[in-house]
Amino acid sequence: MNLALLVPLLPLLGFLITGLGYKKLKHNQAGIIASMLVALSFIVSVTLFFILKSSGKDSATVTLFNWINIGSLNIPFAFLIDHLSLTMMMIVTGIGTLIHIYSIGYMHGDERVNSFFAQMNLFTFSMLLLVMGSNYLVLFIGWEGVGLCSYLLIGFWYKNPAYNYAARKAFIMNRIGDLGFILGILLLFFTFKSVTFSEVFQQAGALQTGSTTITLITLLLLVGALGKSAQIPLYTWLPDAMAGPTPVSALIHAATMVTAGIYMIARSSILYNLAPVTLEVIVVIGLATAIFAAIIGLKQNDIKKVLAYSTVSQLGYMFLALGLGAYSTAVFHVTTHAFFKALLFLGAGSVIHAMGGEQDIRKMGGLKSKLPVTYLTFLAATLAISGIPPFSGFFSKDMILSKAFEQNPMLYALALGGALITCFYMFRLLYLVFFGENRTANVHPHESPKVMTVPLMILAVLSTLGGFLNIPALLGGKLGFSSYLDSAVTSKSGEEMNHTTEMGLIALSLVLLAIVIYWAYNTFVKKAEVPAGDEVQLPAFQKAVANKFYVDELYRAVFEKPLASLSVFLFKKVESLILDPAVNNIGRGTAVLGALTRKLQRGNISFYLFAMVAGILLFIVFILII
Amino acid sequence: MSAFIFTVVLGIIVLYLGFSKNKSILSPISAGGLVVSLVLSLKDWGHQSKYFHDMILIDNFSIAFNVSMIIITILIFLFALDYYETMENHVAELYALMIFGLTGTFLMTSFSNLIMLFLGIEILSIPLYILAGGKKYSYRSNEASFKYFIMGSFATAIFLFGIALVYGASATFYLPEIKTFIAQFNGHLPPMLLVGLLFIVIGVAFKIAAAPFHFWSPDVYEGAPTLVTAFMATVVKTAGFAAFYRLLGIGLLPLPVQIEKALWVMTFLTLLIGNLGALRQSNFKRLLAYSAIAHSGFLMLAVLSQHESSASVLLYYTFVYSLATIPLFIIFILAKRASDGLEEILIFRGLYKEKSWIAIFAIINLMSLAGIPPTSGFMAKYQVLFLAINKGILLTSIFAIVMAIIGVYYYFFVIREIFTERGQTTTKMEVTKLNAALIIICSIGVLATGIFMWQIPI
Amino acid sequence: MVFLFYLLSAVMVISGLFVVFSRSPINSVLSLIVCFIAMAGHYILLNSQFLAVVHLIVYTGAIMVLFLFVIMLLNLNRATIPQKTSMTRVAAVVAGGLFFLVMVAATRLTFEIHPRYPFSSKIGLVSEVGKALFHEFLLPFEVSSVLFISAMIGAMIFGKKDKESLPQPPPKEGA
Amino acid sequence: MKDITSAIQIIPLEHYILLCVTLFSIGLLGILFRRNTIIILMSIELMLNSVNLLVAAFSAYHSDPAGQVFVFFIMIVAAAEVAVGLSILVMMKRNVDSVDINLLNRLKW
Amino acid sequence: MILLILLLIPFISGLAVAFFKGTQAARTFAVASAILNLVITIFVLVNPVSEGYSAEWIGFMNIQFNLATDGISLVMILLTNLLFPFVILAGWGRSQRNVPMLNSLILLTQAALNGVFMAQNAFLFYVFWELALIPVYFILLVWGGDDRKSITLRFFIYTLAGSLFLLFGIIYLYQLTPGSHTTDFSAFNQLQIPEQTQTWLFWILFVAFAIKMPVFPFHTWQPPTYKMASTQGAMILAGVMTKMGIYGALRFLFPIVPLGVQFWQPVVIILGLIGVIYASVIAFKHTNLKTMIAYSSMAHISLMAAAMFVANEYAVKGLLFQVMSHGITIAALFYLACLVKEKTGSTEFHQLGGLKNKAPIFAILFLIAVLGSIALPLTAGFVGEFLMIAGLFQQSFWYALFGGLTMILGAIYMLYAYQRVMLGGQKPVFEKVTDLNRLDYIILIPLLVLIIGLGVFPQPVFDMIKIAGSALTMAH
Repeated sequence: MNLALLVPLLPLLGFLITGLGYKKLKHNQAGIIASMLVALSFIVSVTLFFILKSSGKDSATVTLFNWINIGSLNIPFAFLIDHLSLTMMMIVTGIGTLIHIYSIGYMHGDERVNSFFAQMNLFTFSMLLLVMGSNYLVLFIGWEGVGLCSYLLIGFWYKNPAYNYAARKAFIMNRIGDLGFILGILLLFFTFKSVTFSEVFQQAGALQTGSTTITLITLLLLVGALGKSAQIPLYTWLPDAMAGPTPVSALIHAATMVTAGIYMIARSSILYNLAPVTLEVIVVIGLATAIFAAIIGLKQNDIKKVLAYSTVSQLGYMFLALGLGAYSTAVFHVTTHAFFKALLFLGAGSVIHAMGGEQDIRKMGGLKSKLPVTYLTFLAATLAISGIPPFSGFFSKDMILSKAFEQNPMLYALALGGALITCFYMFRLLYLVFFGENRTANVHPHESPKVMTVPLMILAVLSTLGGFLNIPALLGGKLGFSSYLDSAVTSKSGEEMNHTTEMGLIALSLVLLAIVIYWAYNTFVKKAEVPAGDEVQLPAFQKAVANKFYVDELYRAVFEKPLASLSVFLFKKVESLILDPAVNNIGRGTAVLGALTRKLQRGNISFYLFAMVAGILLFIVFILII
Repeated sequence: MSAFIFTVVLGIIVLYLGFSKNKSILSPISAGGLVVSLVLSLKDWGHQSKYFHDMILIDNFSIAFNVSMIIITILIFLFALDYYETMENHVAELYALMIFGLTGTFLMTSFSNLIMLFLGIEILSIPLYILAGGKKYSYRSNEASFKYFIMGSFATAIFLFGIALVYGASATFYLPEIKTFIAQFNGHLPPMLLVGLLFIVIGVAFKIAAAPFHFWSPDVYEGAPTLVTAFMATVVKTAGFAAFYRLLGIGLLPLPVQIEKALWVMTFLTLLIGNLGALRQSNFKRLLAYSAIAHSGFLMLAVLSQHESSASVLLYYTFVYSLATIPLFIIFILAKRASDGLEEILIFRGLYKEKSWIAIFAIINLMSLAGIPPTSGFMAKYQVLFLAINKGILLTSIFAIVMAIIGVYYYFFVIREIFTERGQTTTKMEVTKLNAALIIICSIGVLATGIFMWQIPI
Repeated sequence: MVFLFYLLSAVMVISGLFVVFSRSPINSVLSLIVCFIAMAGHYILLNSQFLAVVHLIVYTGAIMVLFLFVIMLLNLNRATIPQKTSMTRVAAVVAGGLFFLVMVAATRLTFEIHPRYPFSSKIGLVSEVGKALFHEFLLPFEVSSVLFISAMIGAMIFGKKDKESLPQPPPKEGA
Repeated sequence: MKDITSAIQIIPLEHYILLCVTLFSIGLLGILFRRNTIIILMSIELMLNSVNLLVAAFSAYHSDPAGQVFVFFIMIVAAAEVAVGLSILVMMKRNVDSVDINLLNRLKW
Repeated sequence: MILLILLLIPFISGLAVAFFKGTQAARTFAVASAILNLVITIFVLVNPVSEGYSAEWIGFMNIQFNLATDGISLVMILLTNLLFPFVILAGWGRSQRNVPMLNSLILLTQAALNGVFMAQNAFLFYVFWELALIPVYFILLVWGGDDRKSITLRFFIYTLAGSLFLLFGIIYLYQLTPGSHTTDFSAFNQLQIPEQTQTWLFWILFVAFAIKMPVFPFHTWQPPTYKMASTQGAMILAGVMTKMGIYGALRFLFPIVPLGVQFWQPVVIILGLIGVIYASVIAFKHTNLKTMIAYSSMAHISLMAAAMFVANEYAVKGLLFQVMSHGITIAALFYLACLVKEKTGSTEFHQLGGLKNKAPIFAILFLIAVLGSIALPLTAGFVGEFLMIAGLFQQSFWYALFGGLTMILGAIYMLYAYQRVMLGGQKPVFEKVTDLNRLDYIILIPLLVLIIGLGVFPQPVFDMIKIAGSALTMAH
């Protein structure tokens, strides 16, 4: 099992090699080394999967050393290998490998390509720490580590201040979540006297369901997850994070890092099961995010922004699943989402690459013929995300929807609405980019090199077939994926729906989806409508949507501005007008007194004598009175 | 006693040496003679002897203070060699006057009769009036002398009035008898006696420049020749406190509560005025004058604590204070010469750059005055505060501490000037070997007495 | 006798006031001499012949003459020194008056002073004082010689005109 | 002579004290009141003498010769002081050609 | 005895170095001495000495010269002796006035600091406490930046004011001790002071430490002083001298006036937390790198102050760990700020930007230090801060929440600083900027390695603290 150590160490090694040797490495060396190491890591992960399977155990812990050991606070630097972490490891390393390889092509020619791969490797390392940690603290190390890498990679092109701003925003919003997370960990620790998963979960049963403590713990942990997984209200960083290179968006902001929150909640499923209030909160937040982000996605014109909002929205679905207690379903959606969203981003990258850096979909069009591979893979991913069978998205999303229906048909309706919107904006994207005429004259798009297209193809295959990992009973499957996770994740068992209802629901959604797709086709291909330019006045609602409901502006007005003015106020008023002068004025006042005292010494003997006589008089009176 | 007699004789010898044309022998002979006095004083150590019908009582207290003052005077005399070099007339007389003044201080440390106190003060004061006016044709020296004289006489009158009243009540000038006389009232002293005591205390307070009887001191310090100022700041102050403590110690302890309270007020005012007055001072001599007032406040605190070791603390404090003050005056004179006779603090500008070692010694001494460890000034303040706090005088101690903070400001203001760059240096500062040696000896003394603090039980 | 006491007292007070208030220094000196003579009378009343004599010699004979000399030598009589401002003068009178009142209040004999020794009319006589002086008070007597030497030196230093140093112009104001 | 010697027994001590306080106050008033230095010196003399008288009175009252001796010393000191004081005054007159006390105000602050 | 050596090496070599003539010789000697001291310190850590050093000092006041160490002092001494070689190195190759004197003062500071942390006697402690201040004052006064005169004077008076109250407290305690009075801490610790007295005595003692740390609202001397200070001065001030306050508070308050601590605990914790937020928020809008670092330091120290007064095991261990980590981080940051100043001539943000273009390694090291400062996991800062917040949490959720805000706020301004200094396009004026040289590596790499190393392997430090946490257990 000690093989597990290799999984994070290999990317770390890659980070060190590419990082320290960044001046020496030439051409694609860094990329190749980085990709190879991640690939190795993937191979090790797979090996581990089989080893664990053959050993017959559900989990194994690998302890590296004792990190902190004070009093009852005992935090080993240890890894937990179980079904959940293995799944995540394979996703991270697997998708990671593909994206690394893709990046060799994508980043080719960038002057800081070595840095890029170093940071990517560092990210992979951190992400692996996150998913492998055997306790909350190690998880937190990875959690913050990925935040750092995200920060670094979003601001990879550091010369652009806007990118740097986006990077900082991402980091800080994550930190807000992290504060909640760490407080949650602390409350957890002081409740259970441990932060190690196995020990915590063992003792969790002793707590009463719905007790304040557990609710508080889960809520605090949830705050962390909201930040990391870009949920309302902490989602605004993710669209901005698209400032980073596209592979970064694919790896970090679609496939892996943003799903850390889901992973964490799934990991803590035992705790969450004890806190129904929290679960309800999660449902509300997840659903709201899913719909809200999807609506915003409708009006975005930047190819990556559309995908970003779709990511937020999909994350919302995962949260919905979590809130419904269907943790393994959520993880399943994480997996399929990793496939198709990575694919979408990489495809978008390919498009951007082909368009010479252009990201505005209004300036694209007609790329179907010029970028056939990209088109086909992108199409596969679009179908997947829209939930068209038999693409992977269908399976995962349908499971979420049916869970929602079990809970409350109203939820189902809303979730389905969100899915329809998703379908609409994805097809809008697809049509605008690949169909119609090329709307920019002087660009000659060409298909990307093999090093980029091969990962696309692999991912396309995964997106298409990934759903079969978890075939529902309805279709005669055994829910392989979910049951695999059962040993690590305790999903709430709801009432089984009867197959007829389920069938009906699927049929309903499929019909609706078909209508939506047709509508999109009608609008963007037949009528060849192109979204209006930025200068055109839109109707109020559309304008609001196009401006992302002014959430950024709202945050700026509610948080940034007041903080800034508070800062100015504290400095200009409190520090400079009260505290500093308070001290200075004591000094100045003393100085004035000193000057006055000096003035007493007038140089005139008569005055001195007067003063002495006065002194004597006063002293006589003084001693006679007392 | 033999020391006293010898010193008087020494003064007369020095006076006659003035007929010799060779002025440079004056300083060595005076200093050498004082060394003999020193030895003679120490000879009596450990014995308590009364002389002339209990007029004076020579005990360890007086010997310790005498020795301390003799040492300081020797240092001043050694400095005088350089200081009086350019002066042609009356040099011998000035030395003699200082020696006579010193004999006055001996009386002030050893009196046990108010007459001796009175005479001691006068024997000290009259030479000082003259010394202060030593620069005959300097208006400022004149003024200093005259102010000192008028106010000193006035204070003498008050002092005498006090003695008269006390005498009237108790029919004696002999302090132990006065003490018994006071004791019989059980704390309910009649007003006449109280006022008499108050006047006596005021007379002494004038000498130690306690507010509000301090007015003479800044002006006189400034106007008097620097050497005399040094003498006043060190020996006279020491003598004043010795007399003060002796007066209280053998005459008045335990203090009548009214007098004690009056002294508290005085202490308070002295600390306040001394420190505040120094705060915005630009003339270095005046600064030291105010600083002397401020230190008086601290010393009064020690006196008022009425602790068994108050005397030792006073001795230590006055000695190390003197030790730190003398090199500062020397450096001041050197700097003054290098800047056309200016007396402002800013003459120290560029000292660090020009003569770093001198600057460092100046800083050590300033730190001692400010009371910063490991200099002896700190140890002295520490002991004083200990006495005060031990007595339970908490608020006044805190007040003293606040004042000490202000004190730190103005001493460090000087230090700051030392490090300030000077525009252009006009004259090079010249340091004779003897002066350098004096500065070094005193500074090392300041450090050594600080690090190896001692206390002579007296 | 009592009459004499009050007469002398009245003379002293009045001449004392003259000293303070008369415009011409000469008049002041003369008033002071009168005052001192009256004081000598008091000493006699107090049976202190020795003091009376010494007082007359020292004060009236020496000190006051010295004053007169100085005044005449320096032509001080004609030098017009302006009076202090009326404010200051009022303040001075108030301060003096207050001091007087306070002292009167303070020195009231609120307790009985017991004479230390049985009454003797001899203590003021030269022999008695002499005995005390050369017996009990020998040391102060000798020591006061130091005082005189100092004073002499002082007078000499200040009085003598030195050849080397010409009078310097007074330093500038505020220097 | 007998009358004279008994004066102290007839006249209450308070009256002496009162007289001396009066004289002392007059001297003090003079110091504060006048600008002429020489008169200030005289006032100081007056003050010293009032003390003398007081001590003499007490001395007589107590029949203690020590007081007489003390008066004697005060006289000595007064004489010495006057000598010094007048010489300073002469020097001052020489330097500034005035004995106005208010001219002595160069040293201040 | 070995403890005495720790004190004497810097002291004697400090005196000796003042007489050196050559610049380089003085520096080499000073560094050699500092490194020797570091080696001895490590030796002491490896072979803990049980017995201290004791000698008669001032007999009549019953004051001994006694040195000893426990877990708390070991941390402090290690930090001191660890940082000083770097402090001295930070002067290498730079044109400075009167180098022998400067190095002499630095070494004397080191000696005094060692003394402060080893003294077992309050009087001795106080003497060293003041002694440490004086050389620093001169370092700032002579080698400081603009406007140094008034700022240093203010700094000096301010800190001294606090110290004098401490002196008052020491004397007060001294005369409370039974028999022939003594100022030994052991005697102080056994005093049973009435609660009423403790409540006021607490502040008398605490003010000195509060100013030194500084705790809100006693901090106003700090930002201008740090800004003006020379690099070496700032490294000493921020790296070690602030820790004196913490050490002093641990040494004095908890064992001697436990009831006072108990009484004022919430007040000080809240002051600390106010300090955290206040300093952080103010740092947002600061446009000068050094001032921003100063405020960040204050924010951290404030958190440490709050944690100290929570005084449970996590908080105190975290505090002591943070002492190490903050010392190292802030020293590195100030050195980096000095480099920025050297390379560009300014530390004002509006004149900076885009240094990464020309000096990428510089930017990376800067970033690592920044990350250490904002307590990223696997840097030393995280361990300390996590434990302190844990400690705060044990007391109250709200304490932890407000204390934890430093995580967010710190990230906001430190990353802003990083962005303004390093990121952005190439500015034409910085065309000539070069990357780090060898000296910079020698100084920065060990410090940064320590930042990360302690973050990954913090346990040795905790073990060191464990040797004798007795002083604290006494308080509870």
